[in-house]
Amino acid sequence: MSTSNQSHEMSQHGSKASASTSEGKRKNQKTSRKAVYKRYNTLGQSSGSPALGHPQSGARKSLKDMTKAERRALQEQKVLEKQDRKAAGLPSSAKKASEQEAHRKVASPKIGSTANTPQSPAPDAEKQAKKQQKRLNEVPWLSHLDPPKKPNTASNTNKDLHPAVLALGLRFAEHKMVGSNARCVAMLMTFAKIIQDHKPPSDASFSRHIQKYLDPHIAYLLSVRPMSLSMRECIRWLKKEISEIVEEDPPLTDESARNRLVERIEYFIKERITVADRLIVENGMQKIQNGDVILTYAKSSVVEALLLEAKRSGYEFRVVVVDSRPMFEGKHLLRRLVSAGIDCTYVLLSSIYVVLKDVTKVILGAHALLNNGAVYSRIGTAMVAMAASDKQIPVMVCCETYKFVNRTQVDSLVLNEMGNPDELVVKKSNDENSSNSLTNWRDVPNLRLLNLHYDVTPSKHITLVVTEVGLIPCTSAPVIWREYNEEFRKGVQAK
Amino acid sequence: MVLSKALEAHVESFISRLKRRQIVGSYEVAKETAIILRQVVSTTRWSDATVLIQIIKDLGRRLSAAQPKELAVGNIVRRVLKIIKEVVRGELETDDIMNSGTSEESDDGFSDDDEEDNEEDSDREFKSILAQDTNDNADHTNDAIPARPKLQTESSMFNLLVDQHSDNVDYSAKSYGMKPLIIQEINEEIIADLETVYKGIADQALEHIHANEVIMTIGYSRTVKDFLTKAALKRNFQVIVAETSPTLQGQEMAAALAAVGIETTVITDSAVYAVMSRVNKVVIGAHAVLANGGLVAVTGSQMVAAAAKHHATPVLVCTALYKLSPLFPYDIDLFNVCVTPDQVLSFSEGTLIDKADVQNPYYDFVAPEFVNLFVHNLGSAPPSYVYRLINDNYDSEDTIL
Amino acid sequence: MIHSGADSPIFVMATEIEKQADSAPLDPKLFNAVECYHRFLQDPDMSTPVATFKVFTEFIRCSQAPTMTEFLETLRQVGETIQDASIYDSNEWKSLNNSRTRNPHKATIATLAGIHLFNQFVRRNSSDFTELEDLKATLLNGSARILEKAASARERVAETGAQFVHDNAVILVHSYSRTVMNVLQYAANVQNKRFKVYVTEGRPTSDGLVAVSELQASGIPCAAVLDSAVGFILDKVDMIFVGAEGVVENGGIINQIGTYQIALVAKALSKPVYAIAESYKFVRLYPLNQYDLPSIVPDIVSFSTRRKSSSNALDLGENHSVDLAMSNPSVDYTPPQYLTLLLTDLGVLTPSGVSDELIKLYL
Amino acid sequence: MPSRAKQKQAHGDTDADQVLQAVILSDSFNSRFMPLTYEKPRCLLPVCNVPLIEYTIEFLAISGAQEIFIVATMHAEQIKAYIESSKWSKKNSSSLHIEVVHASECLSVGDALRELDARQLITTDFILVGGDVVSNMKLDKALEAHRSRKRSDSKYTDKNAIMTMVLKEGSSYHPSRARGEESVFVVDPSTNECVHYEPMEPFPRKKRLDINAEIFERHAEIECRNDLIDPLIDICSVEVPALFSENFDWQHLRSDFVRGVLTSDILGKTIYTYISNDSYAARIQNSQQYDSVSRDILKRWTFPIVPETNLQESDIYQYSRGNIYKGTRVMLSKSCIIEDNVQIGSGTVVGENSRVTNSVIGKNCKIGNNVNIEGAYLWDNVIIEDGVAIKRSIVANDAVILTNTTLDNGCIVSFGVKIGPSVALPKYTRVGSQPQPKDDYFDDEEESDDEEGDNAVSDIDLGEQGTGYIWIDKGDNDEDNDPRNLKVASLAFDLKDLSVGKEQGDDSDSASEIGDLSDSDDERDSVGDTWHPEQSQILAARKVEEFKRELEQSISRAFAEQHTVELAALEITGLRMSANGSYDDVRDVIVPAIINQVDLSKPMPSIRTVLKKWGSLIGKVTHGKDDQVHVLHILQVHCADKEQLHKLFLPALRLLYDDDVVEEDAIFRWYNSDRSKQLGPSATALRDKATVFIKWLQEAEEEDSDEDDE
Repeated sequence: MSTSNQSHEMSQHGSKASASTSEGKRKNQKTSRKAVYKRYNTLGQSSGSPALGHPQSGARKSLKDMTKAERRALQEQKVLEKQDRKAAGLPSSAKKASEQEAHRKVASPKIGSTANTPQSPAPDAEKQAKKQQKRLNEVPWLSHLDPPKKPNTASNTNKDLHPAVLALGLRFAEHKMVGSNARCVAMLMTFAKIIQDHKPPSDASFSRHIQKYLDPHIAYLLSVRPMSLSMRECIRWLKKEISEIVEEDPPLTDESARNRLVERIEYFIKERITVADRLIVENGMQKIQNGDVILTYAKSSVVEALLLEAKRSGYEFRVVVVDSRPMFEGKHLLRRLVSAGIDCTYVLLSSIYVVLKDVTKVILGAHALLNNGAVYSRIGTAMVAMAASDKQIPVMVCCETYKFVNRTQVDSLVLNEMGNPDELVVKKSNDENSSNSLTNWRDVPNLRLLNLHYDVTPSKHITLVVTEVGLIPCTSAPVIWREYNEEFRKGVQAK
Repeated sequence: MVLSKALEAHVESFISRLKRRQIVGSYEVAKETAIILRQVVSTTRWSDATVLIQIIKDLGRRLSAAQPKELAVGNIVRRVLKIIKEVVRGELETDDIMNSGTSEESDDGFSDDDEEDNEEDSDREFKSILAQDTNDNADHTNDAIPARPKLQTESSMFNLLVDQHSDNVDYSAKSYGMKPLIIQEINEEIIADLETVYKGIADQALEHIHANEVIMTIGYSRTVKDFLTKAALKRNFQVIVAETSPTLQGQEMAAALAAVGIETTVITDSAVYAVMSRVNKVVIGAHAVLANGGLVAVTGSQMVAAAAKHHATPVLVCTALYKLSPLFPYDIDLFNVCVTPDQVLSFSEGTLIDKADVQNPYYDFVAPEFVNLFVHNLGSAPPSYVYRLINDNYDSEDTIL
Repeated sequence: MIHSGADSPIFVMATEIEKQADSAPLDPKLFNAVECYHRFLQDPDMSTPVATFKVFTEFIRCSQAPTMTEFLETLRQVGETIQDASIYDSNEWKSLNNSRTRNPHKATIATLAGIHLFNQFVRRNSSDFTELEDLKATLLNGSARILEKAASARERVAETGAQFVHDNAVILVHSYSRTVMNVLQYAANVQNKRFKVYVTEGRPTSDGLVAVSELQASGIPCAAVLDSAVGFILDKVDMIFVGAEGVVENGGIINQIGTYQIALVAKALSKPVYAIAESYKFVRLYPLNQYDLPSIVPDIVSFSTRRKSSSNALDLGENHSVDLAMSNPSVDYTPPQYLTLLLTDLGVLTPSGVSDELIKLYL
Repeated sequence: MPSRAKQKQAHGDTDADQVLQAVILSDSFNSRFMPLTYEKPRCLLPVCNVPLIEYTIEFLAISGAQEIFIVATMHAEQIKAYIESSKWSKKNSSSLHIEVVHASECLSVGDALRELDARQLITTDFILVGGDVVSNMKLDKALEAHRSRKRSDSKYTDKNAIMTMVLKEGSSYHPSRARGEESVFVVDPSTNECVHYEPMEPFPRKKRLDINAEIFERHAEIECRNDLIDPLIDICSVEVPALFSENFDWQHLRSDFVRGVLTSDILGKTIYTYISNDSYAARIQNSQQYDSVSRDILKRWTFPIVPETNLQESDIYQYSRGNIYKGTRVMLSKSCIIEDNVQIGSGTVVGENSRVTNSVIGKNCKIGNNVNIEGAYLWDNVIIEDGVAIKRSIVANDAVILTNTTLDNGCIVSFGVKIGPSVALPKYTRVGSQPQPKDDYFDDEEESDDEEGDNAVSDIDLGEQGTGYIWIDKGDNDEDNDPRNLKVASLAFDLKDLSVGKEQGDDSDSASEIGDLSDSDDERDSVGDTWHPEQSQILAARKVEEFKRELEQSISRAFAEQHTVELAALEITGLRMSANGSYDDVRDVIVPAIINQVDLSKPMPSIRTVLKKWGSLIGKVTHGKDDQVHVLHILQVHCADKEQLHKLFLPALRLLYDDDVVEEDAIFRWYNSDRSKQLGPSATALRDKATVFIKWLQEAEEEDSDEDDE
């Protein structure tokens, strides 16, 4: 009954309401808390981030503003609720409310529709559904990965989240925003915004409260799409920063603390990403010569920048863009390169060995650099690197140091992200080439579709890593991770 | 042209279908080639073997010129040539000439209508042949190899020393019993072989697949499909299929396998390396196998084979003997064919395709060192032994048609 | 050049016959195999095994041996003498300084091949003859036929090999090899293909430089590289052509010193290595390693701490390089796994195919 | 029958009962390829060293055509000769029968089809293509769709469907689209019925697309598609040629036939589209397309129809990396550079240090040293001497380019011409071997007077050894009277060169147009939304104007060509419907027109004859009294304003009365109408003249009214 007496003590200090409370909504808060719990457990497993004790925050914020009467009503409510949750699912009212939520909160019509889909009435039911699916057509030896997520906008957990995060979450979920850099920056900016807007409850100081406040947001982001390793690094960094603020003595005023955090974030983005990219381009340029035939795979913002810069500074070279279904990210890269007047060849991954013949260099992007020197990147990267190294073609990986993570992995299956399997099915109905052979694959008992997002390239396939701190062998990743992160933090404090 | 009008017509249509790639897949091609050649033997008039050989060589040149990448054509032609020579050398026991002979006569009757009739009526006589040696068919094919004498024609080196001019037996000797015999040989050695190809390979499945294996394959190959299907009857195992973009044959394959109840997982080509760590055998088909043990296969095969090598996963290649070609990969690109890039990058991307150069090679060359074993319809062999099989099947003189 | 190579043997044969006609029939003891052997080798296009063969025919023609056994015995002797001669040469040519024109007779192995071949040839036929004269007769016209084939062999090798030269190829060639030259010239002049060639210098004889000049003469863009620069250049190279003194049982080759390490580097960089040889260079040897070759093992394997070498280590003059050459082997052995294919007049063979041929030949 | 046809198409093989017929219109009926087409028909011009028509025939063969008629106009004998020598006629085996139809007097597609109709060659549905189609498409699906509409059992039965246009999905500014001849198809996506067709010349830029409102009533949804490549492959029903003969003034397949059928409600026929998105289809109408299609072939978009397929059995091409195709016995010097997308015909020699990229070189060409050939098309037996530079040009057979000559973008050098040494041809120069005929036999009346702008180039020096004559490109015989459309369509055209000698107004807007011409493919919507009610007023006004103009033209044509009244009437109705103009407008035009026919030297007889014939035409367009009055007013006004017509008024009035075109009381009403009095002095004078006649009429009336009384 911890929650209940909690609600007592917290409600002593009634602070200004964030949103109008209604009977329906108060019910939702319970379910929300439940949801948050669940999330945290999953999070706890998947990434070791210590996330217990936070769930109350959901409740706390929502229960701030209650009169005693309401509180009494609430407690009765709770009892009832416990019972019928034992019985089955959720009270329908909650669901209805949740849908209203969805409509009111989120502008985009698409979301409205997803909200109405039976898939996501409420966390519990959803989990059921997922289990079902798993049993049917999930790949057994990948059952440890959580299946492709649907933006669960309907679940009423969202109501007390900052709208910016919701918007961001949706962009992630629908792969509107891809590429680890883009996602990281976006996430940090959003957090910055949250921090700016956050008003701590009168009892807690900002610096003590902010972290608790952020956690459900992070949880939400995790819930819509698994975070890339680099994002987790960022969050880890952010938490460290926050804890430092707390330790600050004499304690900072809310204002200064807030500003300091925001500054730090901006500084981080600038130093570790934007400036870093510029440096990487500079460093990479050393390795580009006239007459090169450079092969690249999928699309990496840094690599793109590098190639464009090389063209701008007048190098004569050809680019081979290798691409793969279902994402066809390379097509976008190709478009940019071509319009920049670079002479390009475009092939699919399957025919890489044919084009490899006259390639002189391979330049790849990375999502993260693991501590064992392996590169965690877009699925297919490993293949390209392997093919190139087989043919003794140097393989360069462009990677900012903030993507160096303290984690090791020897195969691509332990940690990965599952995409929506239906992406593999060709939609085009009017062309006859076998496309329809999979259209209703879910009905075929023995047939499974697997759409992984990342793979791990062993260090043996990689010649060097281009970072903002220079060209390094990928085996010295741990050094960078330890040294540079330290030094950066120092740098920040010095500033 | 020495060919009869009807036959000429048949040849023409075959050639144009080859050129337009309306007939693809080495099996179909091989079979039709064999049938055409048999007709040549039966319908054209030739006084002695030299003439016949010349005719067949010329025709062979025409056919393989029509679609140089379809090596099966040349292979069948070489097989036929070899058979003729053997027959002439009288190395083949002359049994039941009569019945097959007569059946051929009837064939001549039909031979002036298009190949449907022909196929079915040839089918009819395969039936008869298979009927007459169903029981010994398997071992007949098995001992076919040792049965065939080799030492005669292989090496000019050898002829240096033996005093008889074995390589120029005068084929010009008038020989009347030959025609039906040759035809019968073609039926048994080649066409019947073709009939039994898939079975022959599938039968060995259990020797290569153990229980609970995870097998990866790529592309759609009927040979591989039958192979796995057969194995699935006795053992249960999973198959992982790379979807093989852009043709997506892999998806077809997956659907087919799942249909016969094999646990099948479709992955993107890009996931091959990532998933390979789970795989403990790779089984792929081939479009053609070259004399050095390298093979021409659907695009992506090399990628799979290489990934397998890095994971020390054995690679099996299921291929019928008629896909063995005595040619060598003089140039890797030589046997590849680039089809329309439309599937890679849609033509409607007007402004883009105008500037960028889009490639869509249809085949891939897999070097011999990536292959562990060839499973062919008469057994299995390591790449280093392929040249031997080739010497058994073809006469080294005919390597260049 | 191909053509001269083609018909020269026959031509020489003719002259020989005339010579024999007027000169009085020699006693086998008197017959100077070595002299004869060297005489044949004067012709630069004459390949060693062929020469050996000719010597034999020569001998048969003028052999006085009364009985079959004696005849065969003398044949064997001749074989041995020739072999000794070749071995003697192969040591002796090194001691001559490099300024002198290249000496093509280092080919102990090749000679060996020739001798083997002929003995085999005799053995095959000797059994089914009782009359010595008939045997001689058959042997003579038999060997005549063999010589013809041998003559055309190089041309056919050229054709087979040229198939592998594709447009814009960059080819590395080790030192000088007549067969390789033929292949390249055939590809360039007959098939007018366009390709570039790197030639290794080929210390100590520097035959490579000769090769370069010959290729440039026939309009093929080419450049010489140091033997020690192979690793450096190989990245730019598409394929590697090497000749062979002898092709051994397991499909490996014995060839001018340096071939082995080139093959090793090529393997490391996964570049194809094609060995080009006429079929009569196949020899029934099975070397286990470098030190298992019939040519005498030079003293390089035994380390000498003679004060002399250390004392005048500084003046690296003519004689120094000479005795360096002296103390070094002239050939090395390249195991089959480093060879991609062998291009011969029998067509293209995989290394494993070679033993087939040899087995068929000698069993 | 249809079901069998279906199987047949499915198996693509041939059973005898229903042959698939195809018609190739070998002639382009325009002068795009002048001066080349002056000596060789377009369909025999080599594309990637293969005569264009081979591609077309191959395409038809792939689609299972068994009987092909080639309608040849220009150079018919050459075409005939070629076909007879080609593999198609040689092949005793081939199931393909080709017949060359010699139709020398045709001036347009319309004529050709009329000719075809006259000969009654077409017995079934047939494929209609130009002699310049390159495609690897297999038409069976389209054919099936077409046939199924005729079938009653199928889903979209439409007995009135007479044509299926096969179109290829592209994008608005797709290189393979015919620049300057793009067109918008308005399609009902559910049935693929084409409900409207609109040609879209880039100049003057169409800002708007007018769609008849009732279309929206008939179709739930329609798509306006400006992204379609139109290879002019049509599957036509038997009646199509007949339709052409009925509407003798239809010239063009699209702008006349398709528009005509779609707009006329009396024909009541429908046209469908088949939009393919996987296979390749394009046609070579102009040099710009010649360039793009050739490139597509080299880049293998047309696979399996690529050079090494050797459409002509004679040649053997070898494909190698970088899309380089080499024929047999090609001698490349050791030092020359052959870069991407190059085809070299057999027996050609390339000298030292020469560079060839993105080009096609014919058989037995001699190319000297230090030559730079870039994006050029050299045909057979061309001789290029040392140091020549050729950029994106066409050089025809046996031409000789002497040392150090340069050809800039878009030059066309005709057969056997000699140029140089050391001259530089400016962009878009055309050199013919014969002098350009003063009046091009293509030119019809309204042809190219506005061309002077680009004749500036005509004094180009061809070098002292140069032979040949500069041609200046005349416009087309079709009515796109903005020459810029032709320029856009020329080889290697880049928009910067557009403002050649045009008046400022155009330059200014062309500048803007260039802007959005070069911008990419979001044209569709801007064309899509079409309904601007606020503008419709002006719109209407303008339309009436041009409607009247067209009417005049057609009438005069009718007079000139002595059409029957019925035909003229039909035509007029057609026009009226298409422009939904009113009868008043019609009368406004034709009455004066008819009067003008009278030759004034001997007015009395001639006016009689004229009105005998044409009076009835007026009759056909006047229904009811008011109209008759209106006629009289027109007559009055018209006769009034030229005084030599004055004397014609009365007779005309009389005759019209006799022909019952106008009745008494109409005349009375006219006479009494105050309008007739206020039309100016001369008009009133005429009215007075008429008084006598009126009197007479009234009396007559009274008489028979009396009789009635009894």
